[in-house]
Amino acid sequence: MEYIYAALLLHNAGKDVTEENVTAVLKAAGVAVEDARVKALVAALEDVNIDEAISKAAVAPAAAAPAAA
Amino acid sequence: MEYIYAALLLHNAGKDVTEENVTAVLKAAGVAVEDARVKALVAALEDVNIDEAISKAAVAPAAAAPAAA
Amino acid sequence: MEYIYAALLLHNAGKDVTEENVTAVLKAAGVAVEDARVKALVAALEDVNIDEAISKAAVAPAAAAPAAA
Amino acid sequence: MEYIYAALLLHNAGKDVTEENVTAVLKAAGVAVEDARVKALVAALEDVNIDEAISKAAVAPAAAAPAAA
Amino acid sequence: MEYIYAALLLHNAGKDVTEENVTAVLKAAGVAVEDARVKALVAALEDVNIDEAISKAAVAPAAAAPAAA
Amino acid sequence: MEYIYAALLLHNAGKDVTEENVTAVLKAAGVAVEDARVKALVAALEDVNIDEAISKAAVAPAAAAPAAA
Amino acid sequence: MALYTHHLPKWKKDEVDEIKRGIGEHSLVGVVDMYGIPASQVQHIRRNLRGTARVKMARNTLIEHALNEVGGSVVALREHAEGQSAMIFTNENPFKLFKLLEQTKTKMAAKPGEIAPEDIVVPKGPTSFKPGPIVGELQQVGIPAAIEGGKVKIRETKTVVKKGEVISKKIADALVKLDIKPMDVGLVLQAAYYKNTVFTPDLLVIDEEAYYRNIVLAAQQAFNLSVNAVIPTPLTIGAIIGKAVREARTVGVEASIYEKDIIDLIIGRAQREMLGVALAAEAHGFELDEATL
Repeated sequence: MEYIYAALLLHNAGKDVTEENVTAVLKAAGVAVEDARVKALVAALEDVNIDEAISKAAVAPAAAAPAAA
Repeated sequence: MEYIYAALLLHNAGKDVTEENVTAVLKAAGVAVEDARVKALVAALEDVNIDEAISKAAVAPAAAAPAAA
Repeated sequence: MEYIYAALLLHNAGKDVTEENVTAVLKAAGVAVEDARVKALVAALEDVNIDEAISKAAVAPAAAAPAAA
Repeated sequence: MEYIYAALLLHNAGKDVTEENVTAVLKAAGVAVEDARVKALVAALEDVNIDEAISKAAVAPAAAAPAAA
Repeated sequence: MEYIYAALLLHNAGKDVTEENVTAVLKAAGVAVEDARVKALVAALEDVNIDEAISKAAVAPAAAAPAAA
Repeated sequence: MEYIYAALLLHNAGKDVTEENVTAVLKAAGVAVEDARVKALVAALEDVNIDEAISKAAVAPAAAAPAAA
Repeated sequence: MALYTHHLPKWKKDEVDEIKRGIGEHSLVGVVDMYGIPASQVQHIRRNLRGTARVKMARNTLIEHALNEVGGSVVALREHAEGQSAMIFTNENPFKLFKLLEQTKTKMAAKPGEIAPEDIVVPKGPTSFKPGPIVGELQQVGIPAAIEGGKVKIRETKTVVKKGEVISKKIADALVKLDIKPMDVGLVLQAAYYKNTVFTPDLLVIDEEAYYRNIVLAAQQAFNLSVNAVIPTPLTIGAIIGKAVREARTVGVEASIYEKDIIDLIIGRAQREMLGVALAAEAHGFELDEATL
């Protein structure tokens, strides 16, 4: 998930999710970056509205917490 | 959430979530890092089992919301 | 369900779900294509709003995936 | 989703989900294939039991209900 | 959570959530105030609509950690 | 809700919810303190299990409408 | 200032002085109504209040004398000293005193003409009575009594007096026979003078449940704020991580980012979509093979 976290970090910081930026972030975290995964990530996100996708996460969750009183 | 993603990225990459590491990742993302928030984050994470928190979240799966193609 | 996947693949790629296209995809996947089924599928999908069928399916979700940790 | 459809099509047809096979299917569908995404897909699927993942999805019953357009 | 309650108290009382105000409230409650946490709190709340954020349900971790202070 | 927040702040800080303490916190927040409400609060909370109420909150995160304090 | 008392006989003067001392030595002075409390119970209440509050019975005229002599705003208590009043002295705050007095109340039999403080319910079940005229007496006031197995039995649970209604003599008698004690008897606080303010009972009733609900609400709000505004605390960091992870997974699935952690979700989604289309196709004449479902 490192690659996705890197992308969301950039997005949240208001930066573009480019191959360069993702690579920089991953490197700073000490990750041995695989170019192909970065490319795949950026390509996948190209046509996605990230904010919208994030907001879908909010819809899901209720069921999650099983009231372990 | 930038700070959280930075922490998750480090954790996933097998690195320690230290102030130094978090700061480095955020800087690489071009974030103007606020030391206080980094400190607060690291302090809050001190006694937390991140893996557990992650796996709990995974129970409430993503992809829930309507996928209007 | 190879036939359905072939149709979905074409639809997602923005191509028409024609007998020719479906056959080409299936062949590329090494499937021994049955012409009659291709015809039946294409005929059936003619009246189907595929996007709608997809989005209905996608709603299902959350609770499903159990503790995938 | 085209890439995953291609992978599942291959899997259903009893073929290996290799980069080569996925690429062939996508090309047959007229998709401009991005190598990086194919690589990422195949890598992600490496140790995954696809049948199991599918059967988990089937638990979500809502998909069954609607259908009739 | 003291810091959060201090912020909520100020917000409800119609006061600005400034470092100075938060510190005053916490001190009055006998809390040994950590400047960094106050700064982090104020920084985090800067762009937040508090009324909205308090009413939007956040998901508790699955096994709702009981009553930890 | 200021009075309630003040009480929770004190409780979280490990302090007793006394008239004196509540008044001090509210004053520090710039609230024009009503003695009678402080007294009522302290008397009311004497028999309320605050920890239990807090843990209940963690399980059911949805925000309800405030009951008149 | 001795304006009112210099004509009084000594015993009355002593009473007034005692009240004045009580006022001087306590932060709270209250007037309570003791109407209808049997002497035995007064003893019981005094015992329960020992160490917390002192009850001083006195004639209303003497209470008035004392209040007048002390003077100032405490004189306002005068108008609350009616009927069988007594003074109560304590250093607790008026809300606590009110709660305390509520807690010292006990259940007693109803007297004819009293108002039901809540619904008076006769529960179903056996009684200790042998068959006799009692059955008719109970039935007369609407209590479904019957004879069963040589005993008088109440056939079903019945509300005989609604809250706020007057309890008639016949019902009061029946309730006594059934040993049902519907009345809350104890000291009733009429007014409390505390730090220059007179508190009447309507101000002193505390809805503890409302406080509890508000505590829950406040805790929820704090939790929500902490998570939604991403202010990590030890209590909420787990939820914040969870939120970040869920968001990341959702984005990953929505964008079809093929990563190991979520590939199963992506497969699941593709599978569901395929099924959705398969069923739609079936509805339009495409025969599904067995493996599909």
